[in-house]
Amino acid sequence: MAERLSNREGIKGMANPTRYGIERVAYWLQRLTGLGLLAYLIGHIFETSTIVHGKVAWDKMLEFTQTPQGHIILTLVIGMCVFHTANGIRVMLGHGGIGVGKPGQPEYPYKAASLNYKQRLCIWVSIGLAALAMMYGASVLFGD
Amino acid sequence: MRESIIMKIHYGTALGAVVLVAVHILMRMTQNFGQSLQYQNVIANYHFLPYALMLESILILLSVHGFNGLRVILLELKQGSSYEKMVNYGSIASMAILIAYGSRTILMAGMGMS
Amino acid sequence: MAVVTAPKPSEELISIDKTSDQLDTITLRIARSNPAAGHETTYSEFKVPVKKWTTVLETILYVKQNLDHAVAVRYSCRQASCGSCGMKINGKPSLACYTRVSELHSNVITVEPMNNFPIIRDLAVDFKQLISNHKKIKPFIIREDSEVTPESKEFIQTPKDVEKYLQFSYCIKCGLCNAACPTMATDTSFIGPQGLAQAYRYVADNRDKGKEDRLKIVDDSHGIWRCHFAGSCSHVCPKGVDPAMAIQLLRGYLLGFQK
Amino acid sequence: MVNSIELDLLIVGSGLAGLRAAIQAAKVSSKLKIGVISKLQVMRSHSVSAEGGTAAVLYPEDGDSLESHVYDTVKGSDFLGDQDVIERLVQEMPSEIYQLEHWGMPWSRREDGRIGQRPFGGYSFSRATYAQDKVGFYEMQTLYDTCQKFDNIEFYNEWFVTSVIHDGQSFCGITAIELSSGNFYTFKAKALIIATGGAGRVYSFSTYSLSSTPDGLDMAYRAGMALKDMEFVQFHPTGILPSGILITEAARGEGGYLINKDGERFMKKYAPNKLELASRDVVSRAMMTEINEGRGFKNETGVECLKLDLTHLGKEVIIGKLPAIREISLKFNGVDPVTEPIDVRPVCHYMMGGIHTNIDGATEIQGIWAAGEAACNSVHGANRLGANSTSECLVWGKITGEQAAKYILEGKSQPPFPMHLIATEEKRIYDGIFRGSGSVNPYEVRQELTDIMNSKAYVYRTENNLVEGLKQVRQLHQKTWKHVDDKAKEYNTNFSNVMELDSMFRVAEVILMGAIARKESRGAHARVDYPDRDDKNFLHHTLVYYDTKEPVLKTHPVTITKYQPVERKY
Ligand SMILES: Cc1cc2nc3c(=O)[nH]c(=O)nc-3n(C[C@H](O)[C@H](O)[C@H](O)COP(=O)(O)OP(=O)(O)OC[C@H]3O[C@@H](n4cnc5c(N)ncnc54)[C@H](O)[C@@H]3O)c2cc1C
Ligand code: HEM
Ligand code: SF4
Ligand code: F3S
Ligand code: FES
Repeated sequence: MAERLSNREGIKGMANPTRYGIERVAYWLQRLTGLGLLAYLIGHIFETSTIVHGKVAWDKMLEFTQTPQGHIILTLVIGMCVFHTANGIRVMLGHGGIGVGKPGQPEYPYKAASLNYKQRLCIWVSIGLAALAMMYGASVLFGD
Repeated sequence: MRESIIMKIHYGTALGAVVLVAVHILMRMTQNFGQSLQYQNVIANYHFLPYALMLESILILLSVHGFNGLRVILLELKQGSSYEKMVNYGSIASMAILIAYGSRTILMAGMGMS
Repeated sequence: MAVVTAPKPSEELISIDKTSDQLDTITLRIARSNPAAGHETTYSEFKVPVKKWTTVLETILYVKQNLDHAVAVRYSCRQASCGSCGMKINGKPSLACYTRVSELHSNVITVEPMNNFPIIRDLAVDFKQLISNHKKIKPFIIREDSEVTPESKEFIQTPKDVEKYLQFSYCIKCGLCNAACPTMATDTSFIGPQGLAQAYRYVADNRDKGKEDRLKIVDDSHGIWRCHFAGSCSHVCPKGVDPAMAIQLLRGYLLGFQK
Repeated sequence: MVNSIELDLLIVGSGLAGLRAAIQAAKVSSKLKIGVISKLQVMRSHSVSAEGGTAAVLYPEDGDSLESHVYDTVKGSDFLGDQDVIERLVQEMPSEIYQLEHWGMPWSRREDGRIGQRPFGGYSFSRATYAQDKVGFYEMQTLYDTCQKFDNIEFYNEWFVTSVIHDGQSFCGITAIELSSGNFYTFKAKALIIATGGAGRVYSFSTYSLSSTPDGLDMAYRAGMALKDMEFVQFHPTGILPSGILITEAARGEGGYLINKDGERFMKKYAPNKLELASRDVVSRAMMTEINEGRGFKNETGVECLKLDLTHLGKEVIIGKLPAIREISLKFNGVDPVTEPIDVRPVCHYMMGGIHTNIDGATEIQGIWAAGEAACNSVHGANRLGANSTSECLVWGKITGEQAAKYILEGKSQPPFPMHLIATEEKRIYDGIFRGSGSVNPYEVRQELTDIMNSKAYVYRTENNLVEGLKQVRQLHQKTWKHVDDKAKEYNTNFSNVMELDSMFRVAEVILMGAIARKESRGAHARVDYPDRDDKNFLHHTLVYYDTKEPVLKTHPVTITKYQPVERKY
C-alpha cells in the first residue's frame, strides 16, 4: 500500500531495460547473468559432488548433461560468463572512476561524458565476445 | 562491516575469479572437451594438489562473490531492518553451506575416498 | 558597424523542426490522481493547439487555464532553471518547460507524475526524500574559516579548479535522475543520484575540507554502493550534470583509485 | 479549530533575500526557531533566474572605488535613490561577495584565481561579479546549501501565505495554507521578514517566473503598510519572443550589439558614449522609439522587435561566458546566437518599488522587516542598475536577518494575538474566494489584466493611457471572477492562482495611480506628455496606503547626502 502511494516503479524499474539506452541494458544483463551464473554455480557444485559416489554416479550425471538441453544450458552459461566477466571489468573500472570522462563545462545540448563511446563500445564488445564464445562453445558441444 | 569493505571483497573476488576460472576452463580445452570430463581424468585432477587448491579457491571466491551479489539485489528490492538482517545473515550462511558442500567434494575426491 | 548577416544554417544548429509547422493540434493525456482523497489514477484527454515553439508545460497550462482548472502541476520559472516541472513525458522523465512539443514527434502526449516520488496530486509529487537526502550529504563547504572577517579576501581558485566541480553545481534538484534510476525504483533508502552527485560536487571543490565526513556518509549499505553505473540518471539529466560520472569519481576515492 | 505553529522568526519568501536573512539570523543565535515559508519549494524561487551579475567593488587596486559605485547607482536611480541607503549597499557588498565565495559560490575566476568581474550597463567600471551567466542560480544554491548547516532553520515548502497579522503596532503572526493538504494554519512568531520578491507578472510580457505575483506586497499593503514608488517598473531591453525569457545584459556586456531593420547600431544616436551599455531605461526607450518609428523587425509571432547580434563575439566567448544565453535561444527560439542575431524586445523585468522600509529594512510596524525586491528601501530610486538587485537582496537579507534576530533576543513582550483577524481572514478566503461563485474564467481575467498593464503602462506612458488603464482595471475587478472550480483540498493551485490574481488587482491599481500622479519623466517612468524630469515638484517618493474605498497617496522625502541632482547622460 505504502509502496503504491510512493509511486516507485518497483521491480519493473529494475527489470525493464528498454529505456535509457544501452547502459541500462548492460546494467540489466549484468544482473541477469550474475544471477544465472550463481544458479549455475550452485548446480555445478551439486553436479560435481556426484564424483564422490564413484564412476557410475558420475557417468550417470554426465549422461544427463550431455543432452541437447544440457548443451544449450552450458552454451548459455558460457555466454553469461563471458559477458559478465567482460562487462564486470568495465563496470569495476568505471566504479573506480576510470574511463567515465572528465568533468568540464558541459555544452548545450548536454551529452553526459560518462555515457561516452568508449563505455558503449566496451558494452558492445562484451556482448560480441559473449556471442562468439557461445558460438564456439556450441560448436564444440554439439560437434562431438 | 562497512559497506566499502564488503564491496572491495566483491570486486576482489571477481578479479581473483577471472584468473582462476580462465585456468579452470582452459583445462577443459587442453584436451578434447568430452575427454576432459572422463571420470579418470577428473579424479586425476582432484588428486593433483595445486589443482585441487585452485578449485577450492574458485569455490570460495565465487560463493562469496555470487551470494554477495544476491545480497545486494535483495537489499535493493526491499527494505526494513529485520529483512535486511535476514538477508545479510542469510547470504553468509548460504556462502558457508555452498563452500562446505563443495569442499566436501574436493576433499573426498582428492583424498581418494571414493 | 554591424550588418545583419543573412541567417545561415549551421551544422550544429539545433533548429526547430520546420516540418512541425503543420503540427497544430495535439492530444494531451494527463494522469490524474489524488491519493489522499482516495482517487486512483485516471487519464484525462484534451485537444490542445500548438505552435512550433510550444512547450509541454504550455500545453498543460493551456488546459489548466481553458479546459480544466483543476489540473495539479508544479511550475515556476518556465526556463529550466528552477527544477519544478519534472514529470514523465511520453514515458521519459523530462522537464515540461524544457520539452518542445515538436521534439516529441508525436500527436499524442502523455504526461504522468515522476516515478519514485510519492504523488501529492496529478503531476505534483512529494520531494521530502530528495530534500532530506540532499541535506544528509552535507552540501556545504566544510572548513573552520568559512565565515568572513572584515579582512577576508577570496580563497584562491583557478579556472581549472573551478572546472573540477562546476558541472555538478548545475544541478537544479529537479529529481529526474532519481526518477530514472533503477535502484531508486525499489530501494526506498537509497541516497539517489542527486544527493550522491552533490556529495561529489563538494568533495571536488578545493575550498572544502569535508571529504572524510562525506565519504563516511555515502559509504553506507544504502549509499554509493547501490549505484551500478546504469547511467540512466545522466541520460535524463536536463542540465548536463552527469551524476553517473560524479558518483563513479566519488567512489574512486573509496576504492583508492583517487586521492 | 485552526492549526497553529509557533516560531521565533518567520521569513516569508525563500529567494536570495529570504535565505540570506535565514542564515544571518541562525548565525546570531542557534536557539532561535526560524521558519522559512514559501509558496514554492524553497529552492525554486524566482531568484534562480537571475543571470548576469552582482555588483560590488572588489578591485580598488585596479581603479574601482566605492565612491564610483555609489555615484553610478545614484545616477542610475535618476537621483531618486536615497543616498545613505546606496552607500550602505556599496559598503557592505564586497564582504558579501567574499562570504558567498567562502560558502561555496562558484564565481567565475580570473587566471590568477581571484574572482572575475564583467562590465554591466550604467557602471563606469567592470564590477558585475559573475559566475558564468547563472549568477542568481548559483547564489541561490550556495545559500540554500549553506542553510542546510543550521538545524534551527525549518523550511515550509509550498505554503501559501495569505495575510500578515498585527495589533496595530507590533507583529503577531501570519496565516497560511499548506498546499499539499489544503489546511489553513496560523503561525505565531515574534518577528517577520517579508521577502516575497518582485511582482512582474502583473505584466503579460515579462522575464519573471510565473510565480512572481504581488501576494507579498498586497499582504503588507492590506495590513496597512505603505507601498512606495510602485510606478517605477523596469523594462529590460532584451526579452526574447514569444516567451519573454531574458537575454541577460551580460550579452551586451560581453560586446553584443543591438541593430534595427536597416542594420544600424542605433544606440549611437541615443547614448553615444555608452552605446548598448547605457542604463536599461535609456536603452529600452531607444528601442521603443526605433520600433515606433518603423525601424523594427517583425517577429514570426507578429510582434515588432529588434535584433541582438552576438555573432561577432565568436563561438568561444559565447559558449564560455554565455552558455545559458545560447541554451535559451536555441531551446526557446530555435536560434543559435553563434550564427544568428536574436529577436528581442523590451520586457517587464523589475519593480523598483515595494514595501516602504527605512535604511535597516524595517517597516512601519514593529517586528516586521522587508528585504529584497519586495522591499523598497529606495536603493534603486527611479531605475535600478543591472546587478544591483541581487546585491540588494544579499545586503538587506543580512541586515534584516540580524536585526530581527536581535529584536527577538531582546525579548519584548508579545501582544495578545488578535484572534478575530484570523476569523476575518478565513472568511475572506473561504467564503469570499473558495466558495465564491461566478462563471468568469480567472485565467482569462489575469490575461486581460496583464495585457492592460502591458499596453497602458509600458515603456512610454501618457496621461490618457494611464487613466484609461486604471478605469479598465477597476472595471475588470468588478466582474465576478472570484470563484474556484477545483474543489479539492489537496494541492489546489486553481485556488492559489485566484488568490494571486486578487492581489494583482490591488497592486496594478497602485502602479497606475502612482504613474498618473507623477507628472514628469524620471528613470524608468517616461511620460510622453511630461518628457522632462521635474525636481521642483517630484523629487520625492510616492507612498500609497490601502483604504477600503480608494488608495491614499502620500509623498516621502528623498535623502540626498553628497550628490545634487544633475542632468543624466550616458
Ligand atoms: C530574468 C531575471 C534576471 C535577473 N538578473 C539579475 C542579475 O543579473 N543581477 C541582479 O542583480 N538582479 C537580477 N534580477 C533581479 C533579481 O533576480 C531579483 O530582484 C531577485 O532575485 C529577487 O529576489 P527576492 O529574494 O527578493 O525574491 P524572489 O527570489 O522572487 O523570491 C520570492 C519568494 O517569495 C515567495 N512568495 C511569494 N509570494 C508568497 C506567498 N503568498 N506565500 C508564500 N511565499 C510567497 C516565493 O515563493 C519566493 O520564494 C533578475 C531578474 C529577472 C526577472
Ligand atoms: C569471473 C569474473 C567475474 C567478474 C569480473 C565479475 C564482476 C562482477 C562485478 C563488477 C559485479 C558488480 C556489478 C555491480 O555492482 O553493478 C558483479 C556482480 C555480480 N556477480 Fe559477478 N563477476 C564475475 C563472476 C561471477 C560469477 C561466476 C558469478 C556467479 C556465481 C557472479 C555473480 C554475480 C552476481 C549475482 C552479481 C550481482 C549482480 C548485480 O548486483 O547486478 N559473478 N560481478
Ligand atoms: S542531477 Fe540533473 S536530473 Fe538530477 S536533480 Fe540535478 S539537474 Fe535534475
Ligand atoms: S541511474 Fe542509478 S544506478 Fe547509478 S549511474 Fe545513475 S545512480
Ligand atoms: S518551470 Fe522551472 S524548470 Fe520547468
